Amino acid sequence: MRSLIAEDYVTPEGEFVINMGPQHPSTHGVLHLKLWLNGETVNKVEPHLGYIHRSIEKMSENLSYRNFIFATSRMDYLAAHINNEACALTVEKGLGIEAPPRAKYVRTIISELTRLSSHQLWWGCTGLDLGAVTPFFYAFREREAIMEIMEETCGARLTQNYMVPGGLMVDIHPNFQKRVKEVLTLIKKNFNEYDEILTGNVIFENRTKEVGYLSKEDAISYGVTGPTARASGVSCDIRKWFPYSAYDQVQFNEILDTGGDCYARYMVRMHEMRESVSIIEQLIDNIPEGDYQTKTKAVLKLPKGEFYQRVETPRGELGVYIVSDGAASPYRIKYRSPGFSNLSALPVMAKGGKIGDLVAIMATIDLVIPDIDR
Amino acid sequence: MNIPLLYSLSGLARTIHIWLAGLISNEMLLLTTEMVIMGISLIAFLVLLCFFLGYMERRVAAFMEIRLGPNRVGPKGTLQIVADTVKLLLKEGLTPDLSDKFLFNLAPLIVVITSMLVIAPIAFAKDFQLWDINIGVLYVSSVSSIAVIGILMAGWASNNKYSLLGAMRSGAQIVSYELSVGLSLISIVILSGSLSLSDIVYSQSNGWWIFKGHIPIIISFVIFVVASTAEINRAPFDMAEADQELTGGFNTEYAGMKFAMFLLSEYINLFVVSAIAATIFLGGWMPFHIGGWESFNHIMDYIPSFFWFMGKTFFIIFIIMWFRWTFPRLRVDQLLSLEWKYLLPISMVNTILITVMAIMGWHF
Amino acid sequence: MTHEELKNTLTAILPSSSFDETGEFLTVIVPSEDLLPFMTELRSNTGLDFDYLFCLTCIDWKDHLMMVYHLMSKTHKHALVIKAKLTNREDPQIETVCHIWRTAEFHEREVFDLFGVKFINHPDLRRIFLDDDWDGFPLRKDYVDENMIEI
Amino acid sequence: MFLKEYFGTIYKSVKSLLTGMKVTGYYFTHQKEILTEEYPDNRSTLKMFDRFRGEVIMPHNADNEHRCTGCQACEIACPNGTIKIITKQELMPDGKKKKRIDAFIYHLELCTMCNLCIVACPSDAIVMGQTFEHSVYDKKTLRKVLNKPGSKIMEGVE
Repeated sequence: MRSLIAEDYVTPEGEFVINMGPQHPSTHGVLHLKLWLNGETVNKVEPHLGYIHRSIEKMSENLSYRNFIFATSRMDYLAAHINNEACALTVEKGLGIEAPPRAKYVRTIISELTRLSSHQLWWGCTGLDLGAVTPFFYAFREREAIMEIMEETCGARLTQNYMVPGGLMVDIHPNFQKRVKEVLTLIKKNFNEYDEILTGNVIFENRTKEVGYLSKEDAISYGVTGPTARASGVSCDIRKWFPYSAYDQVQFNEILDTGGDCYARYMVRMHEMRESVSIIEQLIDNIPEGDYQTKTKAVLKLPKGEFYQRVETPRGELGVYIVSDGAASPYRIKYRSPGFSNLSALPVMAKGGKIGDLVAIMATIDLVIPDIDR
Repeated sequence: MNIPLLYSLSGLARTIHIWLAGLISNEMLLLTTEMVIMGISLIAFLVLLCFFLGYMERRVAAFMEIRLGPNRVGPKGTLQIVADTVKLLLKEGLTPDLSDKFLFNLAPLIVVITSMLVIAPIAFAKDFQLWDINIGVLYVSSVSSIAVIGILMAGWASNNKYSLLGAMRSGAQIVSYELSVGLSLISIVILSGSLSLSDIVYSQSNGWWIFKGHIPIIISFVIFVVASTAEINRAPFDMAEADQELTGGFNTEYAGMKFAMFLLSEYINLFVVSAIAATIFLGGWMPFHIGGWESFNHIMDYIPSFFWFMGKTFFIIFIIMWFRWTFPRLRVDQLLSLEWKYLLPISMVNTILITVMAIMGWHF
Repeated sequence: MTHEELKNTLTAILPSSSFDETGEFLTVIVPSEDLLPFMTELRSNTGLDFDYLFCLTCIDWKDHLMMVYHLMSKTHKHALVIKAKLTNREDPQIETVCHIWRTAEFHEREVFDLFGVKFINHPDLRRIFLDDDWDGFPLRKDYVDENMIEI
Repeated sequence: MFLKEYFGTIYKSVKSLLTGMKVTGYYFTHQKEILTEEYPDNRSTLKMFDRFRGEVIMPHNADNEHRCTGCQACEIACPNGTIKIITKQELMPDGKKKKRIDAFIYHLELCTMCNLCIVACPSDAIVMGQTFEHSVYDKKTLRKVLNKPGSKIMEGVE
């Protein structure tokens, strides 16, 4: 029998090497991080990806422009609708058509509902990662109500696939407006609870303040987007910069924070939830009557060229880059997923922190592994 | 001292002793037999208690998390924990390759045995105590610190880096929180003038220390509850396990019955610290009396002392569970700074205050 | 900057570049050997200040590979697409840009993994998604896998 | 000054912790807020939303007739190859031969419930069913033939 020897545990430099994941409770799936530790302090982090790589880009090269959208629900599965919308918008850009106003409004409302539900799940998981189990269940109470709206209108809870190039797949359900208003009331009532149980808690503040600092320059250089970048003071909200769907019709603020630490990222998302509620409130009573879908040809063919569309998912900027050679399926399709770039900044944020900090950082970047691996 | 008349279990104990003495004439043999009986009944009691605590924890957690909790196995889910035990018994007890097999198997035993040993000087009811040792407080605080050896052993022997980290954390944690626990215990020793737990209980016959000792005792009670939560490795101080960071810490590699041992010791520890807190701060088995209300006090006396003791203990257990299901976990350095920067200085000043109070006779 | 102004500035920097204005963004096609100095200039020139590389990918046009860089300036709010043609399909090589934009490190590893483009001076050029012993580069059009099934 | 800050920190910390405990304590004492659905027990009252996408089904009327013409639009629309339609030539009473479906094979194990086949169907022959309890012991049983044995196409559907 081989006995325990020091070399199994430490590098010649005296660093303790451990593999966090791919099966680890706080890596949110199958992320694998290799850590070089000095005691509890993290000296170096190296992400290893690909455990859930399904090659959606290659698959889409063989699917028609109507069909490839469904697969994107499986990328960022917490914001499936927004992924679908991004693809539909890109194809519409290529075809030179626009969705009717009704479809645009409904798309925006459902996008914001998706953002709310995604942020709620993130809130619960952040609590869970930091050791507080109970917030997770409170978050799921509201999320469940949103999921029911999705189920009633789109037909599925998570992988909606409600978008088609040119509009919506079917019209909204007659109960849609009533239910959305009910959910908004519920959510607004329970925001206080979120603050009481987690935001103000001294342990939570200590765990997140001045932890995982990301400077503005690093955020831009690493291509970090979404709430993670906005917490570092980078203005990058695609909804403001390049409005799509009905975002040019509504008043909302881009939430910016200059803290750059986990607490700032947390607060940005908490405020974003309130902004989402206000966006939905502005739109829900004004959904225009009319068609929900623009008539398109049976077989869609994009003209030769390149089309790029970006949307703001709960995690950041999702870019869909379609290269068409004029055939009925994309010649090359590239998803610029927000999680992939956000993850690349993890080593900078985690350096010098403790293992517990690494968990807090991963929670506040809001990683979704299938979104990173695609 | 005016000792209230209470229902007591001591009569039962005496009856058994007399009956056994009639059967066995050899004194040595009699003592051994009685010890074996005591041991078995204690273990049986503790296992049943752990079943109940496990069920209670699940239900408390579930209600706080707006869900139902176990309600399938047995009436209201009470047999769920039995089902879990059966599952753990049937599981294969894995021993990882390249681990130190002797220490790996020894560690759960050490952890469980030490936590059971601490039970000895606790008075469950009036005059009902396994061992009325005259240095009870000292015994409790010294024996309970042996458990850290078991945890370090488990972490090191597992040949797992997560386990090792967890064990190291646990070592630092228990060693430092021992100080605050000790100081809080000492504050009562100063007031009651005795190290024996039964004497401490009797010293509260005219009022519990938490009421008699003004604010300093309330502070030391709070510090005791917080520090002992840390000492028994429960959330929010469960650094040694830390699911989300260390995937289970020192017990990552344990499965089946060996894991169940750790679970058992966790619940016994929970019971023990709550029982000690109840004994020294809340009057142990002493009923609740209000000066002047004679008829009220008389009614209180009719409640058996065992229930008083258990009621107080479970009150503290509930509070510790409440902590666990509300708070996030501290980080390892914050855990130590909480102890060294806040709890320890406060308890030191507090001890001085209490000493002055005891000398001047300012307490009731 | 408008497309015209950008064009004038860029022609001054690199006369050998050619332009394509059919798409949404202004596209510059540069020779692959001139890429690094050109990119460095784009980042450091205060009038251009392209500080945000939001997409980096590659396209397999069967006879050649085409590197595509999507750049944006956070200060001036203009965007630009840079393309570099790699004619050698057997051993495509190009200078890395990951010391200019750190995000390129992961994206270039992805391109290396799926297209086999070698980035010179990349600090850590390994496969990112696939196993280290994977054969071939799956996003190339001529990639064949014996495990692929037709449905 | 230092002491003031020190005790201020303690006061704020304890207060924030008690606020948190208040929330959990509220739910502990208000058990009517419990949301748990006891799933297998409430099966009889459980109603899925009418748009819920559980599986593809082919409705048949009382005379065992369906609306599928075998045009294969759904087969083309499906991104996963979930649907396979086997057709046959049937002799009509007027002597002409017409294409009819022999078997409409549906692989539930491949289906992602994306609804594209339903949208593509020109004659509304298939719809989404509300069943969601699909677990089986043998994967082969998920391969289903949707047209019932001996079924015919409805009159007037082309």
